[in-house]
Amino acid sequence: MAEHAWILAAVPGLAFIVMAATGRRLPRQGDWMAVLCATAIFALFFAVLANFLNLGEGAWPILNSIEWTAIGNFELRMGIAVDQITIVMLGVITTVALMVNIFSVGYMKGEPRYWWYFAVLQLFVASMLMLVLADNLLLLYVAWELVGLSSFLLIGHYWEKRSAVEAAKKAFITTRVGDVGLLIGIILFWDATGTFNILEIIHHVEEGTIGDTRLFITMMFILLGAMGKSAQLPFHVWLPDAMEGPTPVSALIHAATMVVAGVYLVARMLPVFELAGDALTVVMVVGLLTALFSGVIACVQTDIKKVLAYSTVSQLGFMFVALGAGYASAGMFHLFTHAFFKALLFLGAGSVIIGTHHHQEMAQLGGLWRKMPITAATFLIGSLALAGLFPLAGFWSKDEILHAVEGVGMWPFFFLAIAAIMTAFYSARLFIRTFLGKPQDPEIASHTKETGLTMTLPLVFLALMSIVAGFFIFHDFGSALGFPGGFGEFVFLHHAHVFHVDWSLVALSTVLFVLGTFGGAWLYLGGRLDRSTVLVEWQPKVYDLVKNKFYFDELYQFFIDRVVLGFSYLVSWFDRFAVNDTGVDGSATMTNYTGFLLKHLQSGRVPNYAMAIAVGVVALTLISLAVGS
Amino acid sequence: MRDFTLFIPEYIAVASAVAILTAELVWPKIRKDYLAYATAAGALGWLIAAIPYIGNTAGNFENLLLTDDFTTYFRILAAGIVMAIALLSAHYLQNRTTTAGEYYGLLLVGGTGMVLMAASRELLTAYISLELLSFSLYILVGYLKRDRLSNEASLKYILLGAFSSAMLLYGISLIYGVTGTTSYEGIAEALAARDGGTDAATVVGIMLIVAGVGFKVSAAPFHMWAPDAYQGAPLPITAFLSTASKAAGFALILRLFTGALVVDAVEWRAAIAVLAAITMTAGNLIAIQQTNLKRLVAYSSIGQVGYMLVAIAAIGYGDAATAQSASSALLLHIAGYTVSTLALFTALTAHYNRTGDDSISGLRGLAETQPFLALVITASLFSFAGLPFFAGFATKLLLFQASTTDGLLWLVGLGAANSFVSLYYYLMIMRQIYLFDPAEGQTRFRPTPLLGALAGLLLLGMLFIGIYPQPVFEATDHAASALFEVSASVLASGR
Amino acid sequence: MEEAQGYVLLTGLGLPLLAALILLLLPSSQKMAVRYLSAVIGAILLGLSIYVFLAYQASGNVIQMELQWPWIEHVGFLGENGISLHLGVDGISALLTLLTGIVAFAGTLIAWKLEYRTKDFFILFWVLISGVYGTFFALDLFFFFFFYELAVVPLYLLIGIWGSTRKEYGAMKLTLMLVGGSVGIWIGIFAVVHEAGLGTFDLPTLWEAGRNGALSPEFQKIIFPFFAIGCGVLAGLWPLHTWSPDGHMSAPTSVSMVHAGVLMKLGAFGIIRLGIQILPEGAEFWMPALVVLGTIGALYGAIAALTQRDFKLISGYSSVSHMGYVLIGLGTLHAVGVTGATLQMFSHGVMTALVFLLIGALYDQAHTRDLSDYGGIAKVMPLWVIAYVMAGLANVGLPGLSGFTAEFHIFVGAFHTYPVFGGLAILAAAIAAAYMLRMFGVVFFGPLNPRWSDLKDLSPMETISAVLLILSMLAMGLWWSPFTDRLENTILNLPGVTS
Amino acid sequence: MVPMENYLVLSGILFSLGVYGVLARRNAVLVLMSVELMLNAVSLNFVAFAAYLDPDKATGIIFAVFVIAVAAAEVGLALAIVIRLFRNRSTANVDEAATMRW
Repeated sequence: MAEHAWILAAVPGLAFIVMAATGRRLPRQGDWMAVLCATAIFALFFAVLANFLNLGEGAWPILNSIEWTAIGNFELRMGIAVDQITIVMLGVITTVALMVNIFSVGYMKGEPRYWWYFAVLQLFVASMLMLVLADNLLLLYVAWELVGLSSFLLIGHYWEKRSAVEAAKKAFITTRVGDVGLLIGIILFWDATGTFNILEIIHHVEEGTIGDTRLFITMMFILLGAMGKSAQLPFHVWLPDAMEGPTPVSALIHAATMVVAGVYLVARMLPVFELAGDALTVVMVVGLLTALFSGVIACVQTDIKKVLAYSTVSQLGFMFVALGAGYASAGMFHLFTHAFFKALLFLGAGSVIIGTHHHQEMAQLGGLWRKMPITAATFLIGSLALAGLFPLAGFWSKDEILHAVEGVGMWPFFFLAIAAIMTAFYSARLFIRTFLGKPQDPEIASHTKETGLTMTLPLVFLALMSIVAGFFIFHDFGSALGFPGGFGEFVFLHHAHVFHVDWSLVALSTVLFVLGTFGGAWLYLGGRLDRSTVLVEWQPKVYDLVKNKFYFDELYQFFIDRVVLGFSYLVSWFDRFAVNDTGVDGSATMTNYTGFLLKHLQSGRVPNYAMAIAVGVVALTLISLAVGS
Repeated sequence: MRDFTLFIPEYIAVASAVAILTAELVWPKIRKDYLAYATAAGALGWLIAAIPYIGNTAGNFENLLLTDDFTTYFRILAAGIVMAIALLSAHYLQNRTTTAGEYYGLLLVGGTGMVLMAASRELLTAYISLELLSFSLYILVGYLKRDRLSNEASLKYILLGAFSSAMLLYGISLIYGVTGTTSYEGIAEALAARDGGTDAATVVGIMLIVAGVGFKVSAAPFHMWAPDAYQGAPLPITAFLSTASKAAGFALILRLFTGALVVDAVEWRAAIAVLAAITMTAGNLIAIQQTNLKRLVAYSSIGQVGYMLVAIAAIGYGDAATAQSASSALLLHIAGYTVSTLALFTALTAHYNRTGDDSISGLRGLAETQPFLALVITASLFSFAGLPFFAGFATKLLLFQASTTDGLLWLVGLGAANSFVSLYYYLMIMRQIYLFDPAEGQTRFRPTPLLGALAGLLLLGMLFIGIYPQPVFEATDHAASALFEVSASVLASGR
Repeated sequence: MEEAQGYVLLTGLGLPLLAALILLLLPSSQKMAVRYLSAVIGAILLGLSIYVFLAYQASGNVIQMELQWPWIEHVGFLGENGISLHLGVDGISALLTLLTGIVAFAGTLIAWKLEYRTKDFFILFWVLISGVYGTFFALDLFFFFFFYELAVVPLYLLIGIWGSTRKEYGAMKLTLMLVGGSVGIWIGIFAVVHEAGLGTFDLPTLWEAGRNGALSPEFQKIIFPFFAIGCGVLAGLWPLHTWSPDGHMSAPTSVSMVHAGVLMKLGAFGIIRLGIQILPEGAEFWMPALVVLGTIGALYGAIAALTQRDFKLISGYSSVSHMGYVLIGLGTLHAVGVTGATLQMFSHGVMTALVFLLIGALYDQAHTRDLSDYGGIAKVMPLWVIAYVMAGLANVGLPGLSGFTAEFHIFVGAFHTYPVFGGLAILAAAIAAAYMLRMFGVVFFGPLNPRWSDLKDLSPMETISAVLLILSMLAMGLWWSPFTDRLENTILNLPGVTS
Repeated sequence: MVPMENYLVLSGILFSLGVYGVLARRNAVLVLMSVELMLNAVSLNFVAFAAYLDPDKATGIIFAVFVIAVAAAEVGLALAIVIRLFRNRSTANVDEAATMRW
């Protein structure tokens, strides 16, 4: 089964085609088909998993490819490779996809283009699965672009809204800039090794086929792609705006799956990164900066989805840091746990939005736990997992990352610790301001009610996963499920890493959690904002800076408006006036004018004509004499 | 050898001319279009009589005239042109003159002059033949006596014609002085016998001759009479000027340059190349500025002369094989050009008969009032521009290709560039015809069946030469090889 | 078999001419008859093109379906087979034949609703199509040039009569620039035929002459620019591209489709046929320059498109940009790059034809092409928007659509030979995303401008054409080996092309 | 015996005078007369060459005779046209017969 894992991608792909073609005419606009499809791949995933585990370590990675084209010695094969990383990704994607599909049935009820939404969701799932299954960079790039397309379509689902259109555009173009890098990187690899196959490339690199500088440059380009997709600094701007899309989409695409494609890519190419000079350091620096910056921004956002979005960016930074430290397992593990609790949080936010009839500003919410107990409870679990409460999922994965960074140096560890505190802080702030205290807007509160089963069930399931997922790190838990052991023994770069609880680290983590959480609670508990207002008034400029996301958007906007578009105007002007009017029309005018001048030689008077003849004879004679002699 | 049977076709032509003159004398009230048909019939007889000469061994008349395939080629061309012009004139002349006998008679005589120019192997004969054609044209151009423009045209034409023929004669006299003979062979032998180097007298003589024949074919800067004469002349005579006169000029040039002057090519080839360059450039650039159709055609035909002169330059620059193939291609191009020009003028005459307007804007909306004429005009203009389907495409391409020799590529390139410039003003005419609606009060009309049929026939001719030039090319090949058979010995000794 | 297939090619260029002739004789009041006849001819040609493409054996000779009729020989300077009606296809022309069939058929259907001088339109249209087929099939320099000109000249009237915005200016400029380009080709032909001294226009013979040294390297270096620039004008070579925005702006829909879709490819095809194949050494010498110009064109077109306000100007500049890729691909002289260039010709052909089709469908109703006049069109014209988005995404190079396949190959080739220019070309692809999405955002989405609430979606004819074009884009985007297989042999056999 | 060069120089002078006349004169008749002067120069040339270089054959002489004959015809024709001009416009000034130009 594992060698036919492509079926996983084929099923939603087929579903997309069917739904796009017939969706509107299907009963219930085909939402059942989406859920069915998601369930099917969820089930199929277990088949693949079972088969994969059965085949045993010796058979990994499982390969299956077909000949695609050949032009001379340029040969192209398309195929899949299933290894441990793929399995983890498959698990995350199929699980979250199922939850989101179910949740969407409730969430999207009555929305415009209901069928289209589900169809594109399937397209996304198909391409995401293709992305992680691909055995070569070209196919990966194809899928990479397709997930971008689905993301674009889903962010812009409410295209009547100008802001949604702008957000979709921004997401597509920003990631596209990264994709350019990725494509360049891929082609550079081909140029150096003559193949797109990832395993072969790794092999070539290990053999030393590619020169150091060249390898470093190539990896920087690849990293560019990863950064774009995973919204790392300075490409992070698109992700918060992407919250214009329907919330389940945010959960699936912009929290659990697509945005981690960059992490996946780096993890996949980690052996190459390792050998590429200081590439890993760059990865780590990027991750650290992202984790810090967006962590800070998340602390002052007031839109619950925006908080989650910046939190996602920050957590992706964590993953990059782990990978930058060379720990594939730590990064992947955080990816794994994060997928569940962040999807949970987003879906929880979605539930809030539906429950309050489309309100998502924290300033208007508060005290929802009474009205929406299930949502509140699950959201709490998610928040705590995110904040890193022992022994929830987030705790273990963050622990792993801290552990990984420990070996690298003091400063990274220190900054990461700060980022972790901020994580706890904004998690607390988010939960407290939304669910605790008194309702800020009685009008909204009076209409609020708990959402239906299709929405709460996924929440419960994901909450469960947010608790349990962390235990995969333990050897016994893993082997009980048939894995070779814990996560570190399943996914690793060079050596299996058997997890042992490092109690001092646990203590430290807990301190960080407590610091952050209590900071949040002290500031916001009881629906009070006066303490935070004092903070704001104490340093208004800093607050403005952070509130405005360090002016990244403005900077980019300025760059685009003044530099890019300005240049475009310049080019257009040049094209019109220099090339066309002067160059093309000008030469025509010149010709015309020469004719105008020449025709006046033709005066109509016989003596002049005779003169022309005489002059002609003399001139020709002179020419002949000059040339002849 | 005096073999008087060599010129039976021309006897027919001249006899027809005399008969037509007599007929009008006898029956002054005769319908003028009957005279046209009679002319056409005479020309047809001329043409038919010429057919037996095809492929015959060359007949030599006292070393003065030669009836070989080259002559025969121009015979057929001349007869064809006269026939077409006569038919064109039938309706045109009816309302414009009271006597038409001289007109048609002179057409035939002028055509005969053209043939004799092609047949001449001696300078005096060539000169007399040239004047035979010229005199006919002087009269024909001014045939509309009361028309101020026509009169002005013929005045300019004859004054400048006389001036240029004086130049020509002076040149001939110098050549005679240098070589002591006026026969082409003699000149060639004498020039070949000189011990190298150029001498001023020969150069001046040749350049004066170039001026004389350059005037005939209207090569710039000897072209200035042409636009005025074209504009003032009766429309069919404009056609005659731009076909017969030019073809005859090139016939003479070919005979003279390949038969006599080729041995001395270094002395004139650069001048001819420059002449070609100036001619095509001036013709095409000034044509852009024209508003009168006849003037435009005049300048456009000057441009065409520039292209044809490229082949003459190639005769000077290339080896014997190049010279022969360039001549052959030139003859082909002349055929294509003649057919296209006649087609254009047939359509223009039909249009003019209806509207009396010879400005470019007079063609507005012709595509709606008379799509067929529009098509014929388009076809012939495209043919001039060298665009496919039509004669000009194949013939110009072959002409330039045959003329491409080392050292002359620049001229060929200039020719190509010029033919691009020419497209501009042809398109300006197309613009009037196709893009604009007809002027106020213009309605659909039909050309007379005669003109319609003639235009159709010439259109087919254009298509034939443009798509499948093989037969015509073979014919011109024979003509050209006849030209070179005669001068083969000269070439062998001279180079 | 071979002989019979040759007649298929002959039909390809003869049938449209025959159609033109028949139409010439039809009374112009019989509009329906004109339309039906044209649609039938279009369908037959589509079938014929598909046949040519499919019947081309990937593993066979490079040139297949040959037919050679002596035309003009043993006269003047012409020797044996001096000029012959020599037809045949290689992989490249087989692919472009398919493109022509598709676009011509789509164009025919789009012109269905034309009311003004229908007959005249189709006469010129078919003459043009015949010229296109002829150029692709011709293996004789004379006929190559014959058909090349035949394909260019009818544009003047097609644009001048049936065009819109500043049509006379656009038509005149376009025609003059293209014919001006062909002056270069003309000169090149003269020089090559003379220098080879074989007394023949037969292309395979001249190719051989180019390879075996009959044309000296110095000569090739001098003459190559004539071919490259001459054909380059038609291919939108920067800075001789300015006919493209204006010409496209003025041209009527189906002419824009055929013109941007097929005719521009004649230019690139000419660079292969004349430049690379006759003058391999010259090509090798000049290709870096071509790459530079191609890159400039690619970037320049994309950047200029960013701020255009007119649909057709965007497409015009985007065509310049995409044809820039073709030139880059050719300039690499690398098997993958040249393959990419050829794929790009096809891809850009169908994509841009679709774009112009859609612009036409909108313009016919709304009579404005200013982007800012629109907004939220997706509400009233969903099919239209979907089709446009597909075309736009192909334009952007999104995987799964033909644009990616082509551009990917070009990039691979470019990186192999000129990495910096490869990088810049990819950058241009990113800019393409920006201008495309900007247009999507402004025109298709956002709140619906009430002024457009009664716009109608695509008509059945337009839908058929659009679907045909979209299927072509998908076919190449999803499974490109049928295309590359047919190209492989031909391109590997091009002189000077490395793999 | 008078050297041939003398004849040639005289002929050259005559010819040049003729050319000058054509260029400078405005009256059509005078222009024609200037042309006659040129033709006379030609005749003189022919006769001189015939006498000095080609004494056995009479080509040059014959040529000269023909030139005279043709010149006569030419003048006859031209004068007829000038008369038409005078009838049409009441002038024989060639500068005034310049309706057609450019």
